[in-house]
Amino acid sequence: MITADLIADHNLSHEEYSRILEILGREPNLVELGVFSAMWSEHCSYKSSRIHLKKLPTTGPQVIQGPGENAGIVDVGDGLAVAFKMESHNHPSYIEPYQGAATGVGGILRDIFTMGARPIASLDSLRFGRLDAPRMRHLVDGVVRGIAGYGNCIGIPTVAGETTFHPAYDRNILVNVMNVGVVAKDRIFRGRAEGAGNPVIYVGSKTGRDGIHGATMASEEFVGDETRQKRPTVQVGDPFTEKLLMEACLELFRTDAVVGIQDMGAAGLTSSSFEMAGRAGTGLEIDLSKVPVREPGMTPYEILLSESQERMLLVARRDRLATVMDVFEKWDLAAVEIGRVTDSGRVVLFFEGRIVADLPAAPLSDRAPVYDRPCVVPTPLGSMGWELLAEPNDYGACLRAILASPNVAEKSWIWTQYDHMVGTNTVERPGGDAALLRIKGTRKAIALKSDVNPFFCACDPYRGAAIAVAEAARSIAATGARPLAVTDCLNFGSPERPEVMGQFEAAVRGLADACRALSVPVVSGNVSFYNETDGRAIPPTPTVGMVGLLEDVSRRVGLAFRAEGDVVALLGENRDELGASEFLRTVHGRDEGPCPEVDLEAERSLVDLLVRLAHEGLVASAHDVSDGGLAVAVAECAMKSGLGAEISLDEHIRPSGLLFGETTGRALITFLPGNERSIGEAAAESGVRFRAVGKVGGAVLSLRIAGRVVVLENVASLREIWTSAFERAIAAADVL
Amino acid sequence: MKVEVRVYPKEGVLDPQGRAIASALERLGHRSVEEVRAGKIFFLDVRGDDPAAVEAEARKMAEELLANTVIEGYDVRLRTDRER
Amino acid sequence: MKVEVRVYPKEGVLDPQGRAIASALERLGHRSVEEVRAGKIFFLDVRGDDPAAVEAEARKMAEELLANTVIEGYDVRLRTDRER
Amino acid sequence: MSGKPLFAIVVFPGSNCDQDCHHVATELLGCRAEYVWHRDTDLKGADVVILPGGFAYGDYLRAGALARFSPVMESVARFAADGGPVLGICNGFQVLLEAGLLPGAVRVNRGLRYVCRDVHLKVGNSGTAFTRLYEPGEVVRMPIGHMEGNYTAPPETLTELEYEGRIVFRYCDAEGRITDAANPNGATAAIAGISNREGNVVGLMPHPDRCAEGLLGNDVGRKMFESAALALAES
Ligand SMILES: Nc1ncnc2c1ncn2[C@@H]1O[C@H](COP(=O)(O)OP(=O)(O)O)[C@@H](O)[C@H]1O
Ligand SMILES: [Mg+2]
Repeated sequence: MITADLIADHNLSHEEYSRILEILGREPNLVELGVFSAMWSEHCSYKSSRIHLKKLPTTGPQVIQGPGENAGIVDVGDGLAVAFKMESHNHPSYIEPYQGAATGVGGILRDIFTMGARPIASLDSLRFGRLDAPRMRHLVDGVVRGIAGYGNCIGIPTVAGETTFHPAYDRNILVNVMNVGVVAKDRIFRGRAEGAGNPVIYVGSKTGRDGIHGATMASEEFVGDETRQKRPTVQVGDPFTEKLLMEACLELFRTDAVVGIQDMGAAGLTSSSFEMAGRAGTGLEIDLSKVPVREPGMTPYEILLSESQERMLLVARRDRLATVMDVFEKWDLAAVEIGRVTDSGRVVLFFEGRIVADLPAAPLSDRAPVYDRPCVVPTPLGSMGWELLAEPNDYGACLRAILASPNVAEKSWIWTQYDHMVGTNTVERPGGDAALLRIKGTRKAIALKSDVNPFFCACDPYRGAAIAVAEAARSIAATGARPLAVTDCLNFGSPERPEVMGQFEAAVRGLADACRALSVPVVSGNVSFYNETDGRAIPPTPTVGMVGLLEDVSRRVGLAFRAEGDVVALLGENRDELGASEFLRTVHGRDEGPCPEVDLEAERSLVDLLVRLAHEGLVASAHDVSDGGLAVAVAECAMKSGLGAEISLDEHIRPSGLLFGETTGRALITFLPGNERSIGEAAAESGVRFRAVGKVGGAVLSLRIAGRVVVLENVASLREIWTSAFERAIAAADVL
Repeated sequence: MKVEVRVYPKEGVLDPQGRAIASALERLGHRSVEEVRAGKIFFLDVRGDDPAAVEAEARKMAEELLANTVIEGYDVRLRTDRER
Repeated sequence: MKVEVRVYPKEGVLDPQGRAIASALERLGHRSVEEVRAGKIFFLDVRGDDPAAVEAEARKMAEELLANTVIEGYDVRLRTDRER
Repeated sequence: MSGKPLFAIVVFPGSNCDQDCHHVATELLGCRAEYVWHRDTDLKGADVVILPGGFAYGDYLRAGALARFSPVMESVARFAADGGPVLGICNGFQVLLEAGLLPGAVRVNRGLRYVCRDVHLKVGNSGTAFTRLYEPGEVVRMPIGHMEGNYTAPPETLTELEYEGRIVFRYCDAEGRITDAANPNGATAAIAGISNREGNVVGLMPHPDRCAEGLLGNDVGRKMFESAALALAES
């Protein structure tokens, strides 16, 4: 008997429950209620975000698989394709940082290799609160260890990411992980349960009580002492078992035995079975008593909703069942036939001979609730008077301070804990603009980058989101690669609050406009709502993960200065925009707007130009200008190379704005003096402002404005500050 | 005083290491092994002569650092000098 | 039967983990900690009712697998059911 | 020996660098290479055996502890005893230690963290099967990537290794100075790699397979594979 309390416990509204009654034409039993609850949770059903996500461009000649499958896939030529997706593991990582982050890596990896792709790289996009906030050092340390512990063990390099610190993440950190795999175009697999009579096979770890209702948990905000409250759902990752799963599946994909496959992620066996049947328009019969369990006395309800890690559901050709079992046996994996495909369109679940659930497959996804929640259009945060601040008298000191701030400081403390080389494809290691991975057997490389500036998004979600796409594209183009497509991970507060929904709507519009302008369709993604505690939400954080293609890896461009005497030039316009900058926060302790403007057409021209210059071999180095502004960008090129430079700027902009403003649409390039004319012409053709601003050389970085030296710093000492600051800031975390 | 803090996976929490060790022992012919749980043990030398106080302090260390109480349990034992 | 195998760094072998933990505890204000040695403990469920035989078997497991006798020592204890 | 030497690359459950080593042997050196599954005992007539890096058995218990019991290890031991060249890289080195094919043991890094970065190494013995193409005392840059690389051994073993010149690589700084600051994991005597008495079995923590081609910014590791190939060509 389903009581109102039971319905409430399952996070189902009354409207939703009546819809269940209507679909079934009867009252559901408890197991069935659990299934609906999981499938219709925000996490699985996207009920609040769906109508907005429709606005994203998802098609293009390069797109092989758009949103809706385990991962998106784009064509990279030579009969190869790249599968990629980003996913969040925010709530679990706040509760238990090591395991939360580790299982986050495990989950996204499964999404990639279930498509038939061999994962070749991960990216981690991390948002933390102030380092002195309660538990924060422990969280930073645990998350980084967790990503390392899982990724290193399974042997997938973590090659890039971002790390931002913002007070609004004090009680809701974000852990977004992206994974990228390579697959032969004609060997792509999907999560479809086809062919009545075919066996349904469960493989991987045993099912335990862990993570029951993880999907619904990801759909609830934290209240009070969240760490205690959510303990029962903590899952422990087993990267070794996942490694076996991955190798076994990839080996199986080389046979003709597999019909369809899906990992058991959120809502475990429930979502995998219903989605596989739903996509194929078939039905399933599954005997839950055959599911390998870790603990005695598990109920059908628990077996169905468990989110134990490292498990897969697979449909095989009946006549090739033996092949499947042999391969799993070879890899020491327990595989069990737990059911079969039917053409009934229903998923029927048995336990110890009884039917415990009998539900139509399609309606669980097709008829899932869709909400057009009320939105309050966000009013962009403007200046609170920083324009009136006096100019600093020591710009060098400002530069040093910014280089030492946790947001800008070099993050090698993080990435040296990650194996970023395994697979021997990492041509451009962490620390550059975008990571570059060569594709063995071709001359190609793919460029990978994740980006979003939460400070911008906090001021203006629309612009912030658009800028995230633009910045990722710029970083990718700086390496010489052409931006191909995007995955996203949209982290927001509670969709039940109109302000938050308004931020979401604006951010999605920003993504959509930018992706259209730059011709980078969104092929996969993930939405994480309810990132708030006691009614205080995180800043809108639409993380963008972008993949680019470099046709000829020998044409790659790095960000470090190359040689003495090379000309340094600036591409793009300077504007007097200090709003939301690291300068205002670090030097003046002020967090205020406005968010810089973004001109998407100009961004596109800049991207095209950077790609063309690299292709024609005209540039020696290139670096996009972002966090910390022009001064930081120049300093990074210098510190990475050990070479100094003499830069002279002349612009009618306050010096601090010119040096540290985070105006978009700019990049720094260097080249042999002989190339200046051809580069100038190319820039003119693409309508990008180009001017030489200095020369590479010496061991000192000097910046002049209108002839007056404003920064004169020894590159080695800047480098010392930049490379040691993060570790020093984190040092107190260095315990276990 | 010598204190021992033993840390182990909580009931119901997956212990991949223990499982791997169990199957390895199995392969090595130790068929009689039914289950293995892998934990950590810390041997502490703590200044002080009030057993109760030392034990209390050790508990605090376990809570704060030695055990991850979200997934691990622990216990604390004072060691009499006759043991090892 | 329940058996406990404790594995610990041999005397004289440097124990990086123990050291790090000691200084961490120090930093956390546990000034009374003089030394920490970090080891592993394995809780085994072994079929059999002859204590001597089970213990002997457990020693064998420790010797050939659980401990790396180049740098680690170990000891074996049968647990009476009253414990934990 | 039929033309190009044949590399056998042992694959344990959890090996991660098997394909990387295969790539070096075949694509970069133009040699032949075969994977050997850990349950097999047939080394397929290999001329050189490589134990690749990774996390065999997840490194559960101790790195290499569970892998040493794989059936293939008996064949590897026999192959080594007959003088066949065996190279253990990173996790492969750890397996060789646990299997007793090389002396000593590794503990967790002194920083208690995984470390992935380039280090400098001083070649201590250029007479082994895998280091003949290096100059004695030469300083080379190679990447490391491990959590348990903190090598140690009983004093008498250390003296023996020292005395018999079996310390193949030592961590050092760019100028070749053996300093504590240049030691990434706390290894005793800055030991990064050692060999057996005969010099046909070599194990090291750094990854020559990750620095064997210019595209990755460094090809100094290639010589380790070439040394073995060359030795065979001569024999
Ligand atoms: N958590 C992380 N994991 C891996 N790499 C990271 C991480 N955080 C930052 N990085 C790397 O540091 C470099 C600078 O990061 P970021 O400041 O975000 O670059 P940008 O300013 O161009 O967006 C990039 O190469 C990035 O991949
Ligand atoms: Mg960025």
